[in-house]
Amino acid sequence: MRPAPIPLTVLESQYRVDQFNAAYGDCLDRGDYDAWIAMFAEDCLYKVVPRENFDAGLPLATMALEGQGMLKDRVYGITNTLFHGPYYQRHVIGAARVLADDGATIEAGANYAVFRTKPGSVSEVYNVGRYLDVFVRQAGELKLKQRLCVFDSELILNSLIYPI
Amino acid sequence: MRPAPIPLTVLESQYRVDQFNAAYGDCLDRGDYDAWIAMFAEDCLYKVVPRENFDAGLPLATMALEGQGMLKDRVYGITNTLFHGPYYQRHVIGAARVLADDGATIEAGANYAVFRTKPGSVSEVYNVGRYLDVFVRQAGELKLKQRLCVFDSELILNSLIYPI
Amino acid sequence: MRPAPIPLTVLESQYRVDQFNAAYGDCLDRGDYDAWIAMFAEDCLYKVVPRENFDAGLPLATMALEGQGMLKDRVYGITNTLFHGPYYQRHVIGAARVLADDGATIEAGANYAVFRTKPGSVSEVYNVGRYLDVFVRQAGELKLKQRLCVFDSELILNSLIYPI
Amino acid sequence: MNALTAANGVSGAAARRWAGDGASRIPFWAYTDPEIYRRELERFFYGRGHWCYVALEAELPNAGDYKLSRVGERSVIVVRARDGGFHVVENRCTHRGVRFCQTPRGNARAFVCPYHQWTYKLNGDLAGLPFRHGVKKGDEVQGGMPADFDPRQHGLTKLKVETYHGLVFASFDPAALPLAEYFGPAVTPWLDRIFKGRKLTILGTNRQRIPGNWKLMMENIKDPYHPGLLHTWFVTFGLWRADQQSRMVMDDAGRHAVMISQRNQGGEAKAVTEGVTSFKKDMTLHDPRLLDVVVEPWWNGPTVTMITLFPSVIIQQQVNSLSTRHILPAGPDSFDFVWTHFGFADDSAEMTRRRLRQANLFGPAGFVSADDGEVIEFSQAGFRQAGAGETVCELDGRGVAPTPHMVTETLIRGMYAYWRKVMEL
Amino acid sequence: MNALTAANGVSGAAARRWAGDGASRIPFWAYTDPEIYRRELERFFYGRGHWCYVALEAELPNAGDYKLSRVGERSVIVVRARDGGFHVVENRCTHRGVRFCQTPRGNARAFVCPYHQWTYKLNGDLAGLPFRHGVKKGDEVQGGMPADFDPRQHGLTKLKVETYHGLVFASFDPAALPLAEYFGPAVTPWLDRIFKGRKLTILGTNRQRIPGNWKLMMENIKDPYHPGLLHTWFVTFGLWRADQQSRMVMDDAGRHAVMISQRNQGGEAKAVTEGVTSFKKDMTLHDPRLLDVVVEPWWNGPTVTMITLFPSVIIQQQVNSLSTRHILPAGPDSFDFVWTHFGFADDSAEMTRRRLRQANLFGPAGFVSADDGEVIEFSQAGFRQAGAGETVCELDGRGVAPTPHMVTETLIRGMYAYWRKVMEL
Amino acid sequence: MNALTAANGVSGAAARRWAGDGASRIPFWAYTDPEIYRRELERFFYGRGHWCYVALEAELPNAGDYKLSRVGERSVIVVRARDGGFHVVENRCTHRGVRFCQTPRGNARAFVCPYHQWTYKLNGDLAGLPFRHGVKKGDEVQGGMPADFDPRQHGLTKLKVETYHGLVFASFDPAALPLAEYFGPAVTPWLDRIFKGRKLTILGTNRQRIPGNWKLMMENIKDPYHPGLLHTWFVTFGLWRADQQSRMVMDDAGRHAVMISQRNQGGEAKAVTEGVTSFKKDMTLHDPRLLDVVVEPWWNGPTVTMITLFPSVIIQQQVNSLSTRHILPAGPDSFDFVWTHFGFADDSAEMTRRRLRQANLFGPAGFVSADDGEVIEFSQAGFRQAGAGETVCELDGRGVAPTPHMVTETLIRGMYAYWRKVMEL
Ligand code: FES
Ligand code: FES
Ligand code: FES
Ligand SMILES: [Fe+3]
Ligand SMILES: [Fe+3]
Ligand SMILES: [Fe+3]
Repeated sequence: MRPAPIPLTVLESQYRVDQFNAAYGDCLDRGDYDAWIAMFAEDCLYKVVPRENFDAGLPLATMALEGQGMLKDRVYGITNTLFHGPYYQRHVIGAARVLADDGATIEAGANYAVFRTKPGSVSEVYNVGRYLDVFVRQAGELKLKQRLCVFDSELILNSLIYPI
Repeated sequence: MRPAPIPLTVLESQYRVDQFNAAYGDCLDRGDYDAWIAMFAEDCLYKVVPRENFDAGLPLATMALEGQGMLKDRVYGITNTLFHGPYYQRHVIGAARVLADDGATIEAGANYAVFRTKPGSVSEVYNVGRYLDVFVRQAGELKLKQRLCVFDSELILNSLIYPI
Repeated sequence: MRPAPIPLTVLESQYRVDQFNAAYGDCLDRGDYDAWIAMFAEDCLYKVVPRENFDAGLPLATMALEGQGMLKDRVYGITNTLFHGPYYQRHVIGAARVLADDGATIEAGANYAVFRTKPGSVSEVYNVGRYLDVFVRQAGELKLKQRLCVFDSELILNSLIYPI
Repeated sequence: MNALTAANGVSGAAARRWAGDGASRIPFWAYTDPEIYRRELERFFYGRGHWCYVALEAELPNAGDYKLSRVGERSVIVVRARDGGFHVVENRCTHRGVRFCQTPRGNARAFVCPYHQWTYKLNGDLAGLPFRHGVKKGDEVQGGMPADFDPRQHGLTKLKVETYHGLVFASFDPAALPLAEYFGPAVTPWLDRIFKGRKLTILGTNRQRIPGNWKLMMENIKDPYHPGLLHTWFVTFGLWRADQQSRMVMDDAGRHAVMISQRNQGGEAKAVTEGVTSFKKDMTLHDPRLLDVVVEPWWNGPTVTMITLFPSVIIQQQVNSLSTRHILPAGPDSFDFVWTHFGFADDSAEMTRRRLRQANLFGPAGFVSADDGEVIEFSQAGFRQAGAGETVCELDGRGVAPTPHMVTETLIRGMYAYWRKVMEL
Repeated sequence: MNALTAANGVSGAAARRWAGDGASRIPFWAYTDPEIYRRELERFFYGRGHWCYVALEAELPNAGDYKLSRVGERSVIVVRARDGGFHVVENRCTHRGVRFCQTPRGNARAFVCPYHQWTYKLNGDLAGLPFRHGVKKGDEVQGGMPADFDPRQHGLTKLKVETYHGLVFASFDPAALPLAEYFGPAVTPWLDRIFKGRKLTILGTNRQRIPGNWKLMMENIKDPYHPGLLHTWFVTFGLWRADQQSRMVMDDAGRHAVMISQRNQGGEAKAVTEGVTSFKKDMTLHDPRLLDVVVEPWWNGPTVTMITLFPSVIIQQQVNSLSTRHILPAGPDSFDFVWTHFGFADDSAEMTRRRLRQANLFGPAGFVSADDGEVIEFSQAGFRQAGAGETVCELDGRGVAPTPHMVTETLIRGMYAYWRKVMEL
Repeated sequence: MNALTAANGVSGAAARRWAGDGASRIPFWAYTDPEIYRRELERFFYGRGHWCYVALEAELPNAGDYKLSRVGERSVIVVRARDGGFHVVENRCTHRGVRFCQTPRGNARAFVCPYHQWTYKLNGDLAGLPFRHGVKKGDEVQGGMPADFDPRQHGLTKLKVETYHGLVFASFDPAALPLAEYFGPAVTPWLDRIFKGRKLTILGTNRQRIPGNWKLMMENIKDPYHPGLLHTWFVTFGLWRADQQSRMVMDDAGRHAVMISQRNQGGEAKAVTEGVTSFKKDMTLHDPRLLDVVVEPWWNGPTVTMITLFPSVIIQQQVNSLSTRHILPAGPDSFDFVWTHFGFADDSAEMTRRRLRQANLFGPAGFVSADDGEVIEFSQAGFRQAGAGETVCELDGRGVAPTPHMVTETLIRGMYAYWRKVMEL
């Protein structure tokens, strides 16, 4: 038997979250870090967390930034202070699961794979994991209140410079 | 010229199938195998099939489970009888193609990549292929009547313990 | 505050583009090259471009085909003239971003990962990058007026035979 | 630094001295040393009277049907001849060395190397090459091969080929003894039991890359000690355990073997289940079809026969599941493992379904074989990390002899006794 | 071809001749030669009186708690004994070599190898094995181990274990001197300062695979020259720069060291910032919480102490951030690097948050340590591409001695002086 | 075990004995043996009078413009000097070996190594280093380099540089002869024909990693035998086939060569198409723009010239497509291959479009070059799997000489005759 049709509001949230993630990966892959910062709420939490710590309930993250100020400090580090061999990132993100949506706040999650390509070498599987997100709606747009990148790839290929 | 708008029922099926796949990958990656079993119809077919057999019309599969009973036996094997080095799985699944939908049954297909990460090693491309699916609607939910995981990665990295 | 609902026309374009990409990857992975050609407009541009050339504004591409005639010549090359070891391709494509849609023409982009599997070897990350697309609507269907595959994987694993 | 060196897979005479005689303690370097490995290829896979499995006849029904196979690390083409026989030739052009055949299976009337179109008959003879006699330009001739060029010297490497009831074997050694003699009278009856006079149906293939030394797989199938301990299904359901009626058979050389046993009802039995953590007293199947065993007339008792034909293949009957398991060595610490499951042309649809269901027990995902691949991987890891060291294969003593039971490591000792002799170590 | 050979990591006595004495010029082959590397494993990690770090006591609070760790390339199991002490045993079954333990952390009452269920006590003793005395069949006994089989000869390899204020170390050398003597009186006070009498809280782990020789990480933390030049944050915010009050301490052998310093207000200072491109005059943090340093009573002055305990671990206090950094060598040109961050049981919630925020400076993404991994990778690349060549470590002369300042490479020279002695090169 | 050893890429004098003289039979170990490969790097890429291609002048128009390039396996920086000339320096810091430059292209006023900020002029001279004279603390001086430290001894490795009509070459050998002499009078006219007096426009880059020995690419472009057989487009459209007017030119040493030919109308021609499976009688292009050839005045006849400048680069004119193809060896069994396509500053927009369209024939996806990469990969696979063996290059005899036709393997023999001499094998 055919179920009740999906409410348009549900399709709408799904659409917004998936589009948000598509835009998110795109701007990181282009190295547009200002755009990246602008995708977060002023008061936000961004963490890149090894899955073993997450599963064990240990608080340590590989990157743990609270608020746009710290995001800006990170971007300054990437662009001005951290010596590193440059590399391309490429995000491929699966469809999000919207777990809760009260109209103001959306909880969602999505699997991702980030590939790294260094000049003159082949593309590598760099970081795979899951985004655990809390979005807020601001002026009709979604902003990240919280994004945890819980990653399987615990043994990092030397360094992790750019956001995931 | 702008085409006739997409019927909502089409968007609805598409939404349900993509959400199903997102949930499917998520519960496998979390190791929630009971949830995995619950995503299948009581009387179902689950196969993990090397592409060479599929293309040649040969019936052998790497895993071939008929009905939830066999799914349960597999899960018991994973959790209680099969010695193996533990590993993480991470699914990244592309948008599904809905090929047929008569309101009761949906035929669809989707490409997937599964990455494996063993403790203390780097993430590897483990199994890539395509889901060939038949869904049935039960109480307004989709259940898998049939899922064939036809995989390109014929040379399996030693063993395949968890479902794909 | 909940934003204005998404216009159905937006969901419709999004749906069509994502479905197009799903079908595109599927037919290439099945080696159905005639279907691939049919996804382009008669007068089209298909390019596979190393990111370094694209970023530097240099015109050279790895593959640069103008119009269906050249697509056909390429397919003939794949199927009849280019000696190569056979391999499987597997596309996993992220959700597209629709950047412009005037009802007749759609501009969009999407990240992709293509995995290569040669007989008797393991699956490899072969080519990751981004599709930069212009679609036209023809008889209610989308056709590619232009697809640039701008790829990060500049150091190609020996040869690139099939389209990306 | 020799011990260390050996442990790290680096060679040197000293690193390869096997202390004492006997074969009940295998030094780790036998699994890790690249020079040892190369000698194994040379002596076991590329000659010295050894035969390697390459295909089942049933895979290549028609004249011209070919498949790519492997002997050791060498790519070979197995092709059905017009006369119904088989040719096995090395997949390497004699002009400039190209491994020219790249399509795993197909049908060919001749083999053409793409680089310069040198053309070979199915038997490997060089049939022709472009411009051998040069190109006429006006009345002069440009280029061409030297007058003394002899096509007969430039055919593909031909392997000696023999089939045994549908099994195709090849050898790089023209002087290899007939296949039946190679297997020996203790082993052939067990091959006959399965294959003699039967037409096979191919059910399909499974492949796995196992990061361990190739011999570990031979050991695994010459090791009746582990199945009732590692594999829950075997001990719990009585498919393989020490209280069954069993026999361990080997050829005179000790290289080939057959493990034969007859299932029992399983369940608790102090002697074989007490303290065995893999035994699951109350385990039953949610779907008994996974183990819906039906006795086949040709069994004549045994429900399982595991045949190791050194060095390249395992032939397995485990209740209704039948397969060949082909070993493709790839360096000292890795091999590819190809399973070909088959049935018989006269199988009923039910029997075919049954064989396919029971196939869930085997292969890279199998209920009783996925873990074999895992322990092999972890064995190699153990050898690699250790300094000098050796395995201990002394169950049922230190000698080599067939046994009327499975509480033994005699077959492993038999293989290594033979290995030491051929390897001159 | 020796130079070339060495450059390419291939061995030969000649390739390993270290010109002259002294240790201020390190030949590239010391970083690239596999035979040199194997000797390092043998002499530094697997014996000759050396101790390696394996865990923090706080990781394993309860009896039976275990974790997999590494000594050199060897997988070992660190387990809390019933008496509160620790056992460290090699993760390799004595039967057929299986690295049987695969779960990184857990709690065990005994260790059972899955292949044939040989069972070991937590201390490594062989507790039992199936069918040791064969299987009774009627009144005959089938199989079993030889009468002279002695379980005491088949226990897991046991390492010598000692703890020092919560740090667990192990050695393959039964004759290794007590840990405190191994560290020496110049170093222990700096360990005591952090650990003595304190209960630790584990905050979590970070792991990275660095494609460089393991010694480069030891060098990096014995190199006070680079932090104020490579790391913008250090020179700009005065966390580490040449105008600070510093001391370089080492043990008598020169293998262990402590870099001690006290932060200053940072900012411009001709002597240490002029022409230093990494110095950012006007840089301030958008969010000062990243560097919200609060002095802890136990510091007694120094704000940073970097302790290298040769060959396996670095203990770091950098303002409020505390961690151990474990070196797991993996071939001459790669090592895995495991960071364990910790705090103290009596830390306030604020202090814990502070330590976690400051953790942004460290690890694979750290503001002042991601680039260390990068320069190590590119150092190895430089060695690899070169023919014969050597590094130049002559800042502050060519001798070896503790210094009251950081304008020196003396600690690196100290390590290589010791290295040459032990390596006999 | 020598044959086997060689086949498996392991060395030993015996493994490297080349039977007989002459160069018409190339032993497989010449392609697989790591020690041979290291000697090749040492003698062909790192010195002994050899020049390697590193860039096109047009890539670096302005003073300070630099690009990373490679000579053999060594990373080098090619930089445009203030005087318009070029410097080529090895990308390796003399302090502690860091391959400090990581950005593929850029503009620099000086090179600063990030680790300790040692700073080099564009010509490689060491300009300065932090704390060379120590740090003043009160009136004492802390640290600093020894008094006898001589910056002139610590500059980057400088390569000798010469340009030839826009092509930039470098040599590690200060005594290398002038570039024009290195090429020789038989070859330079063909370079002049393309480059002399012309300003280049860079169209872009293509890169591929080819899993074969680097010499196989040189062979491929010294092999006029294959294009009319492997490449359908060449034989079918008459771009390259044995019935064309051709010349094979080489320098006195036999190391460099030019394959020159003039297209014909293609189509059927018994002598060159009969039995050639790659010839497609009725093939026509759906879009002729792919092959819209327009004769350029400077051609003076030849439509194709393939110039091999041993050991590092191929310069190709194939109708309207122009490119350099740079060989970057990476071990005995792999090399990276970098294509730089170019046109001329005075090209019309149509001509540029034409060159870009014809670029579809070349590079990793090219209609007539993707398959070259494939056969090279499969050649290496053939060498690897074989025991002892050799290639047969005897088309047009066994000697070495220029020829007025393309039915020959003389250029390959020429290269190996030179190779044997330099390699002393
Ligand atoms: S290499 Fe086979 S024909 Fe030349
Ligand atoms: S290998 Fe451990 S019990 Fe046999
Ligand atoms: S390594 Fe280059 S400055 Fe120290
Ligand atoms: Fe088994
Ligand atoms: Fe540092
Ligand atoms: Fe070619």
